[in-house]
Amino acid sequence: MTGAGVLTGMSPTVRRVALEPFVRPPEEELPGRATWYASTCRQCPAGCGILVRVINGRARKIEGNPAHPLNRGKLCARGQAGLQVLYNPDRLQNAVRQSGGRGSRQFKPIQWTEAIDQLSSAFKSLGAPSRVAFLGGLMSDHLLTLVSGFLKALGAPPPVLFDLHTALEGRAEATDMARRWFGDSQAQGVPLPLYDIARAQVVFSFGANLLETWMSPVAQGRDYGLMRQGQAGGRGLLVQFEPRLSATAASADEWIPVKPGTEGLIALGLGRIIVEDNLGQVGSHSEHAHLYRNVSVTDVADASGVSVETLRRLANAFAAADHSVAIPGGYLAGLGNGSQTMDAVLALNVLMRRLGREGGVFLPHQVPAEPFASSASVSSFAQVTDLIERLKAGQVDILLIHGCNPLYELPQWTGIAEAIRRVPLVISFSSCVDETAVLADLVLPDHTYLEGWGYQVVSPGADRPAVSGQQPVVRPLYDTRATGDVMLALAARIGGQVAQALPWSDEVAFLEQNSAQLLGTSSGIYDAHTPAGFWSLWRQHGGWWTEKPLRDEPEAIGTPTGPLQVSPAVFAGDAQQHPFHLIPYPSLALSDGRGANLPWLQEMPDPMTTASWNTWVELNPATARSLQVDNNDVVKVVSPYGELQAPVVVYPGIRPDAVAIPIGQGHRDYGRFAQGRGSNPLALLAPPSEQARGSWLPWGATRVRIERTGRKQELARVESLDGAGREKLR
Amino acid sequence: MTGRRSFVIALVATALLVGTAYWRIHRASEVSAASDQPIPFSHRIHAQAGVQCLFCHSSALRSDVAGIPSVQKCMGCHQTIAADRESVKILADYWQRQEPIHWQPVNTMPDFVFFSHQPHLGAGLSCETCHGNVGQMDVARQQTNMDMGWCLDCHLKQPQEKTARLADCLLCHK
Amino acid sequence: MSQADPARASAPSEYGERLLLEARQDADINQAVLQPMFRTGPAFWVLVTILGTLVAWGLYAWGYLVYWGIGASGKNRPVYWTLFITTFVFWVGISHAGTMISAVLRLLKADWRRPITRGAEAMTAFALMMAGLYPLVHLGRVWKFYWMIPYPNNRLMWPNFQSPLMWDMVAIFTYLIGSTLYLYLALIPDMAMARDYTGGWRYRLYRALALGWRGTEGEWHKLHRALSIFSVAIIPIFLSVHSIVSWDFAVTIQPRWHSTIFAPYFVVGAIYSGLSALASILVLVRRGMRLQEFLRAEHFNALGRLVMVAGMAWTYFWFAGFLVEWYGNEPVTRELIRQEVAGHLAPLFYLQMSANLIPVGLLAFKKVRTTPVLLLAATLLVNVGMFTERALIVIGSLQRNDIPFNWGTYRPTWVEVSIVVMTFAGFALLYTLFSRIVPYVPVWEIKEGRLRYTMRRIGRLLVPTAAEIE
Amino acid sequence: MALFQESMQTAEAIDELHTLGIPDGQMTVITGVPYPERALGRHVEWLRLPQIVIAGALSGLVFGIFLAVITPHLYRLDVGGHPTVSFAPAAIIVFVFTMMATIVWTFLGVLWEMNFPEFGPKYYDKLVTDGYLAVVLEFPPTLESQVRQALTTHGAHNVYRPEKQPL
Amino acid sequence: MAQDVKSSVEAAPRWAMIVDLDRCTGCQACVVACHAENNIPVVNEQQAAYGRWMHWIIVDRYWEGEYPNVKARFTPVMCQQCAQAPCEPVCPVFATYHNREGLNAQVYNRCIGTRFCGNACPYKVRAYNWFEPEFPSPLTEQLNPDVTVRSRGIMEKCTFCIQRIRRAELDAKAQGRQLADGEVQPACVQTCPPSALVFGDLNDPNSQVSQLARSHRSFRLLDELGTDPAVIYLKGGETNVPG
Repeated sequence: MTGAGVLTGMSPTVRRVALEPFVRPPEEELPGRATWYASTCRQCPAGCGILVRVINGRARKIEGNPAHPLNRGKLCARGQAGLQVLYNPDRLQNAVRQSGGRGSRQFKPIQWTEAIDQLSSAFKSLGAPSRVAFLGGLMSDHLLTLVSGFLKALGAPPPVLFDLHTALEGRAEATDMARRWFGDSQAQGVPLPLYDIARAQVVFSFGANLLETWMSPVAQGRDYGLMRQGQAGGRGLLVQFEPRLSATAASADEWIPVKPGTEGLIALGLGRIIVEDNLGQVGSHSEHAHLYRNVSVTDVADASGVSVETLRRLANAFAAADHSVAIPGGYLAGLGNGSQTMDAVLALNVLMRRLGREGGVFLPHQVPAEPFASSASVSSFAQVTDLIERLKAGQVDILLIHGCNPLYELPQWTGIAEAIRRVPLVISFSSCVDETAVLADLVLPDHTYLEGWGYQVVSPGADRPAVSGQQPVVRPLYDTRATGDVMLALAARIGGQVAQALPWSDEVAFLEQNSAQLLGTSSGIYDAHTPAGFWSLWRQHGGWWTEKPLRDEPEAIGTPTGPLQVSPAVFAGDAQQHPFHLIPYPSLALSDGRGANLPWLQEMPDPMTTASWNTWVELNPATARSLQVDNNDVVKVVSPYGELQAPVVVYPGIRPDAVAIPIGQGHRDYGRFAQGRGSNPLALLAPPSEQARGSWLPWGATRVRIERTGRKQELARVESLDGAGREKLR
Repeated sequence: MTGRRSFVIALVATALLVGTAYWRIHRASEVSAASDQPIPFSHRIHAQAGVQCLFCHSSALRSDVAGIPSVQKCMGCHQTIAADRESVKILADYWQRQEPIHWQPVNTMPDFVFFSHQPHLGAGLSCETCHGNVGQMDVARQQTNMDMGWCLDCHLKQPQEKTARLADCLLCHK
Repeated sequence: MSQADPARASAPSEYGERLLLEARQDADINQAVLQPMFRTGPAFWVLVTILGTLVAWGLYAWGYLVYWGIGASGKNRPVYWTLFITTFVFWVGISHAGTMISAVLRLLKADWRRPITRGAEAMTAFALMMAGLYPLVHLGRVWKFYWMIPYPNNRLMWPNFQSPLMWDMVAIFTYLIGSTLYLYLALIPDMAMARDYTGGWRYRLYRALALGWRGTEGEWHKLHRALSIFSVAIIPIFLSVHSIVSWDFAVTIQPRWHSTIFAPYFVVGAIYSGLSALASILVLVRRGMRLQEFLRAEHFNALGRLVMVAGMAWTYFWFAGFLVEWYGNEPVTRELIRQEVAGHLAPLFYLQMSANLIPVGLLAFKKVRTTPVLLLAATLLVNVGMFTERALIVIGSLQRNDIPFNWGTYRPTWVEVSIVVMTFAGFALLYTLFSRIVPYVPVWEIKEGRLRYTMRRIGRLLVPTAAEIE
Repeated sequence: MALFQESMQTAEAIDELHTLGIPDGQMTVITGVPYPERALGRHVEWLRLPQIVIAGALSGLVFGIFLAVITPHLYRLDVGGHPTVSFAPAAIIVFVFTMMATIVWTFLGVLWEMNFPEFGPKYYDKLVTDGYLAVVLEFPPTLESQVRQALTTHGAHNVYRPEKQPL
Repeated sequence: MAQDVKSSVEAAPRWAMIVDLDRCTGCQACVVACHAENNIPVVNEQQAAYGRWMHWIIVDRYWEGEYPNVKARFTPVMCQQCAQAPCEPVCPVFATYHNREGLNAQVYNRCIGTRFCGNACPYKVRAYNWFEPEFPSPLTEQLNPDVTVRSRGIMEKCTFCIQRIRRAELDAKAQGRQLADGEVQPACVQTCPPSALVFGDLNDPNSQVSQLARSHRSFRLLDELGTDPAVIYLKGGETNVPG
């Protein structure tokens, strides 16, 4: 045995010597020399530009694209981990169908032709076009356009877009808010507002996790750096209003642990104080005074648990600064009174005339070409529930699922599982077997984003209109196929106006044609004489954007005429039975769980708890003491709708009446690194209350109770528990 | 036998032992034997035909590795030249199958050594300096046992102001 | 005054034997020493089998460790050294008494040393062999250990002689060579004696080892000279070895390790544990090989006194170190002391203190010193204490460092424990076999002592008096 | 060869033999126990051992210096801001190697002096280990009778003409 | 460039890193970037829980105060590349030593795994390969060909991405020019979204690191130990709440 050990020890771990020349060398490829390809990161909807280091036809490293207007060469942890999406050992290597029937997990490879035959025949034998449904998630804009076109031509309802990440950052709600305030009634896509953190002197963030998962963390992180040290005007001030101290709050100058649901009230209170005392250099607030007509600061203080003094101090700080901005964040969207709260926060900017001002609120400028005009708008949660109803009612024969994992990402109460089981034919385009794919008849794996084509209109975060281009940096590892091409092939098979609507031979042709629409735009960083030339420049730069910053000043045409209302938030579960507010939050590493199959992200320490590889329950020290639990004690978290068990993390940065659990673990499938690990807090969520019935997933509106189990579980931490709290040692 | 004689014998024995051990260590890494290539390729013929090393191993000037020519490159000439030869036929087959050729490495480096051709050619070394006169070989063989001693042998002979850098471990080990 | 009376009173069976000086022919002495070597009863073989099995299992564990990596042991970040190094220090410590006894006492012409020198020297040699294993065992890539050996190579690379580990290696190697040769040199005449009494394989073995010893005046004379040179030369070595071991720790800036008193502290500790181990072993061997008439009360009494003195010295050094550390109140050290006195290291700490201090008290009583069982108990206790002390120094200190974020804890694994047990079993095995092959008592030295030994009557007492010659 | 039981008698016998004009060089006294020098009234021979040891020690010193002082310069690598050769570590290495050489050369030296290993054949009698003192003599045949006489008078236990035996 | 003409050896830079704690958001991008760049193996939950994770850079998170006035501070800690490194002299085989660019070098293929350096390091930033690293295929494809893949029993640590330094030097040399300030960027520096990390040559008085190092906010970790680290921290956190 020793001998064997010695031998294995002496032989290098991995042989790098490979003498396998190309049959035909790709142009500009030099053996042993790195080639950098510009593309787009697809780990979250932000759409950062990336450069991929490729050596001998293999991607070796992902870095930010320094020229890209959104991330300026920077990249977040998830973006860095993109390589493991490509090289994930649990990827599907070809199209498969479940031989043992759905849920059997017996996947048999099939030929792509065969798969497409099956699909087209299914479409041909379709009763009514309305019996097709497409559930999309984090998908490239070009694919969305293709699919929409496909469905439109078919006469089927448009694709429904849902993925947990965007739900948690409240994109849909933010879009609504923008439409309410800045869009006229029939305005289609009012883009998400843009908050100029970099130049702001005072930033009030209401539950906006700027530096972790909200919207475009990299861009905001970059701006944060500038706000801290990059300004001539000295160090900016960041105040974070939220019940649980996120990494953003940790970086903030002040954390206000707000009673969940009273954020809006606080915003109103601040506004009221500003109006009353006529603070700031604005001159008269009379124009907006009516918004705060019936607000009582003392009531606000009582309700929110934030003292009047604090409110006054903050109001002064906010008003005194030349450049200050208030940001309505994703956490608000999870509350029952979300839209009112967000309005109240946004109103502060209107009140202080921050619209279109440096360090204030902007709207991104539209990309001056038709195909890129509307950025990927997100469906409201109502549309999702409608779809689920249709599925349950058996009104759908073919369900196509791309870029999301509803079985994991939707709470139990939606009954998504049964709904999907009702559908005769379910197609998943997932590139590895996730919970949803298990319920599909066919899995037609799409390329991973490093192997495939696409583009995305960058929104929000960039200071100028930008389309981020995505191109293959390596040849596909396996026999996978771009979903765009599948749709085109399908269209060709179906024929008729569908075929006419999608005339392209493959998606690349489609992309080339679209990109050409920007040909001759004078404001761009480059221009060309021929579409082909433009296309090559497009790929070289990794997209298109304007040379100079270009943002629109929003007009608050939708400003309410009456006073602002923030009705008290309703929480499911009564306060005696379930004394704690549940705060599920997207994990920095795994975001909404789609990072769970990447070992790098699994082992990445959470910035606040330094924990990894599992789910945990964050308790305030006082709460933990009263429950007689300590770190690593496993507790049972019970809500009226479900329960889970996880070890405790005693967490000084959370309200005593709240419990926080990271989302991302608890996969039943989804590869060796993800499955059978931790648990999914979505299981605890309650259906929307009457109040919340409407547009969103109320993920912050549930109450829970904690029960001790007496078990212990050692949570993987980087921090030593022995040393915890002893940092004052030196 | 008396003690004194046995002493002398013992001394001689140890001396021999140490000597041999030292010698073994010195030429520990054996020069690798010729490995059988998928195609009986002769450097000699090509060299005599006047093909320069860098024509095929073209990336040596700009990259870490010298590079093995692509099948396409081989066919560039062998579409016409010597197309009737057995060995070239084999090559043509590869080309038809569009299949890469698995050449056996001749000059190998350990996993933890990071050698780059570029700076060495930049410093004006010729291929022969390290690879020997491959142009005379039908079957390419490793000429020098490329171990650390061999590298240092040259690096330490460089101009005095350079040696400090050239003898730094981190130059080749990363 | 006579050693015999109180002892006889206490345990007649133990010490009621004829004093060697009277009416014993050299031939009888030879027999008395040789017979136990030839008598190998079933008990002996049982013992050997058990020990052998333990060693075999330990070797398997080592193989396992090498095959899977050091992770098979309980080490982690920041606890990079654990039981292996602890036991290493322990064995080096044990090895000290051997030379201490024979070299120092030979120089001091302390006569009572004579019967126990060989046992002591053997202990030194074997303990060192065990200690020598650990630097190999704890290597992450043991198959590259030869890089620590200075040999000319084409890489022009030599070991780093600024590293305490290099000092360690050479010092321990030197000490091993020294003590082995020392042991062997004093053995030659007895080999000749054994040669003349045996046949078969033993004869061939002894003959070879005797190198043709006859016992001419010249040979005796030269042997004496060589032995005295050895005695002088080996003392600085044995001092240097454990100092160097202590510097393995002291040269780092790891809190608690970075101490100037470590060298003498370790040396004293080594002598303390070494002498105790020797005492324990003598008690056991004496019983096992019925050497009552050679290992007598006066020997245990004297040895016991030495142990006691060493114990006091250890206490003094420990206190000197502790006081300064406590007084300095440097944060991490404070934390470590807190852990020891009241924290999770407390059990070990109190075990260490009690196991090291109680024997000092016990050995103050002559009854304890001269009653083998009690002596055995006391000295074993000491070694428990010293092992714990090493564990606390090595493992305990490493669990804390300047950045609390990086603190750690440690849990031993079966692999580590097996390997530690292996060395204990291995030591016992070697020692047992040795005692069966080599005259455990240095016959010629006893005879020599006997020459210089006469009984004089003073009043009623019969007093042994030694002649001071040379 | 003559065997005695008593050291006194042996000493006297040896003196007698001296008077008979047999030099020390032709007598060998073999004992199982080390007798102090001159105990048997014979001169002590001079030893080369100290010189050997000192020479050995010096060789060790030189080797130690080579390792501790020369080798660091053969491939210069700086560690922890220390000078390439610093006193303390060098001192330790030099010291240890000196001691090692001293020990080893003492051992080799004494073997050399004793002319070991040498397995005979030589004059020897196993009774020596039983405590007898043996005196081996070479003398001209003319003295035979006187010698026997001298030995026996001093209580030689047994006097005989020995033959060499392997040891 | 600091060029000493008379000196007989080429002038070498002293590589140094600035860590601006006021900018650091603890986002862990550096951690993952480091894994990707340096072929750092991922262990597993049990091993990580037992303190055997292999990160070369970790972000220490320190709590200050009690709820509700609690603050958390982030401190990225990687190898401090000490000029007076305690870890270097103790290695018996020169596997770790100090090179002329002020780097605390770790030569993997020379390491025999005594872990002495790990004990000597006061920052405990050295990571040890407790087991053979596992890269289930095709994860092997992600490995950086410029960096050795360490086998078990080897100590490893942050190298300031020496391979990237060398690469940049080679390219500069090939183009016959000097290295420009900021041209060399370790993976962590390259990716850090708020630009909390800055890398450069301390011997060049005009380099960005030199300028930042002169800031009144600058301090060094465990400076009292006199290890003279090449990682310089800029302290942050002092708020300027008006009123």
